[in-house]
Amino acid sequence: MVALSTFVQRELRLLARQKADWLNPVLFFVIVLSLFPLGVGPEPNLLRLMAPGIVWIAALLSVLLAAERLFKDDYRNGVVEQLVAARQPLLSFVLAKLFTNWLSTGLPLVLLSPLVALLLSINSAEFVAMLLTLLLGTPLLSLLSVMGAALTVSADKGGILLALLILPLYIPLLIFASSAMEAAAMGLPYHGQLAIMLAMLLFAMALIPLAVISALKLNVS
Amino acid sequence: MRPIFTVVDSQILVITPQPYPVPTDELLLHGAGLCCIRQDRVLFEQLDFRVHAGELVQIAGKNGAGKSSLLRILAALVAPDDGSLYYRQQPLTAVASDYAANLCYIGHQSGIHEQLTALENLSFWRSASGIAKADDFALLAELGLAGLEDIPCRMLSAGQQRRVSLARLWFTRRQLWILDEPFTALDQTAIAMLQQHFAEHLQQGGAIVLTTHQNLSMAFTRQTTLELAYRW
Amino acid sequence: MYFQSMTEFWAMGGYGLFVWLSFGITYALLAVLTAYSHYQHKQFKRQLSARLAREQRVKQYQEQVK
Amino acid sequence: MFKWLHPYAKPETVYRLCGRFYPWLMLSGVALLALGNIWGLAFTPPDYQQGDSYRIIHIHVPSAIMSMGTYSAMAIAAFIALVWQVKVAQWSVTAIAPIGAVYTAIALITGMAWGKPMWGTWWVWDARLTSELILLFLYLGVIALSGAFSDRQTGAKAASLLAVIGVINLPVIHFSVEWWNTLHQGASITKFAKPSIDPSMLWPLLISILAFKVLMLALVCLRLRTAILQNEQHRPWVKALVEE
Repeated sequence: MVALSTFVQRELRLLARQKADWLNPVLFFVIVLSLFPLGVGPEPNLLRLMAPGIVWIAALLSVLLAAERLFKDDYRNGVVEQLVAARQPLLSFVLAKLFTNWLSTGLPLVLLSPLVALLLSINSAEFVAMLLTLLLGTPLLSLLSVMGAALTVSADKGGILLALLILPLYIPLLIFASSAMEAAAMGLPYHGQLAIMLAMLLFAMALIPLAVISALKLNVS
Repeated sequence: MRPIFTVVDSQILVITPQPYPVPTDELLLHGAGLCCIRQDRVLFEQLDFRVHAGELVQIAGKNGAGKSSLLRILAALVAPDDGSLYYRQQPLTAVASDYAANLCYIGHQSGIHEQLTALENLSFWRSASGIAKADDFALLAELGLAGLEDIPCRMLSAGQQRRVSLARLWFTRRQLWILDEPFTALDQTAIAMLQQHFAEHLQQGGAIVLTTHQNLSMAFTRQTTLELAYRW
Repeated sequence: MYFQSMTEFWAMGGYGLFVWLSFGITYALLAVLTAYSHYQHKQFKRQLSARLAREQRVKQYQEQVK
Repeated sequence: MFKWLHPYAKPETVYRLCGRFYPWLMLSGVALLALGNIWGLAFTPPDYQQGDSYRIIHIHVPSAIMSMGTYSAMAIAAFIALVWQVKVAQWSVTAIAPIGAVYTAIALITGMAWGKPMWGTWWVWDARLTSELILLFLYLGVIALSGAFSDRQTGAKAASLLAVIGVINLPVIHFSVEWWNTLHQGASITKFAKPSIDPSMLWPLLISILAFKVLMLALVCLRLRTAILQNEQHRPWVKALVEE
């Protein structure tokens, strides 16, 4: 493995220099969340009922927003191409991208969850469930969106295409995450849902980096 | 087959290229019957291509003749539509990792991230090619970039960016260099310096494949020119 | 034939709209897909022969110039 | 392992084989569909619960089964394309995807038309309908991705990769939707029951399923021929073919 740390360092440095890349999606998440009460009315019970769906759909959209640009710069300036030619460093590059993508978009969502709980009048039991599902779910979300971004990096039209690719793959995560939050709201155990989410995450962690590598390879060919 | 240029992770501070084995005429890369089809055009077909150790191969031709496409095939980025490649007499697909470990490919795009400084870009490529940290200030100064080391590369001119990109050639220990338009945007002194460096690399048994529009101003001991015709 | 008359057959026991809608749309979609695939095939052959003719003209022109 | 397939994987051979099979497949597909549907529509007794509306089964079930079957066929082609780099397999992925999308659309529309008299609304978030909808998204993703690149070859490769990823995910999606459905709606919705079907109804249904399968093969032959021509347009045999 070629020095993973230097790759991570490079990505972090880039994030520090291009703050809009990760601040905008986080801001977008908060905006979407605050738009929902304006749309459906500020009734606390209604909001609490809808919270799981709202949180997870907003999370999906903001992560997709961040993922779209993930490989664009490095594709345009030839870094991807030259790393593919060099073969060996490609895995480190992909892992660094995945890790920093979660760090810059998934982690802020986890950190913002107390704010979400306030906005959507969620009680403490549900909040814990939301925190846990976000912790387990956002890495999976990052993995999926990075894969979509890698598949479409040389495509003529990005945006909507990325959403279309990711959407069906994202559905199991949406179902189990929101069901865990609903179970928590009703005072039921939700270990089962968390276990399934963990299983999906581990499965994705094993396979998706390989899919990303082959996606990058075919995009430079 | 064991690669001759193994990457050694040592703590050297000054770049001392490892002495290459005795320069030989060993056939490094051989393409037989290569064919490339892009979009709806046959760029070339039945192309035979040989690169020996110590040889510089210049690929010339008009825009759109398929120079870059040929380089991308040679760099194993794209599979040829027909024909096959051999690295040291072995099919490339069988020894792909060995080949990649002995190859330095710099494409049409520089591989320089504009938000990073010259130093950061260089140290990225250093670790990507598995080489220990060294004094990049000296190297950049040698390339005429003194005082520009820690400025984001987007502030540099096109020629300066190209120099940062090519600085990799001064520390890489790969035997085969594949360079797409290395002279673009460079001024006369930089071109001369680069050619001087090419000569040193060839002397040590390295091999270079490059595309360029202009003729090389320096004469190399072993130089081949391949002219690609534009085809309809 | 299970039905007593043609009218009864078309009525489908009161479900005529849904039954014939489904069957109609199915046949229409299959027909459109088949026709479109045929059209694509023909269209491509036309394009290709046009391109070959164009290349022929270029060759002729180049030979005249020589 | 696939060595014996290689001579047949030559594009020109595949093109000729497809051309030879296509008319027969198409004719027998149409004949089987006519036979199965007329039998099912006119010569079987109505269901004692659903009346004559159940006759939609003769296209809904075949299209639903074959929408899944087509996806697995596409995924197998994609797998072969990725692992053995067989170009014909790559092109067949892009040729198959629209057929699967049309089958899925048929399954969805007929499901809705069946649901209206049964449930009183056109759309219910029933497990099978929802799965079909997601399957449609998967197909649309493959189609959109294959057309999103300026280079046709890249598009075909990307579509193959996506098809393989999709088929790995399909069981997960299917079971999660099923689970979600039982969680939220329980037994309040009567799903499409799987009744112990009377043999008199079963035969026309089986014939219709076969008809959809044969039609799929016919359409694959037709579309693959176009794809082969598009990708091989520089080969002498294609030029000779067009010029004759």
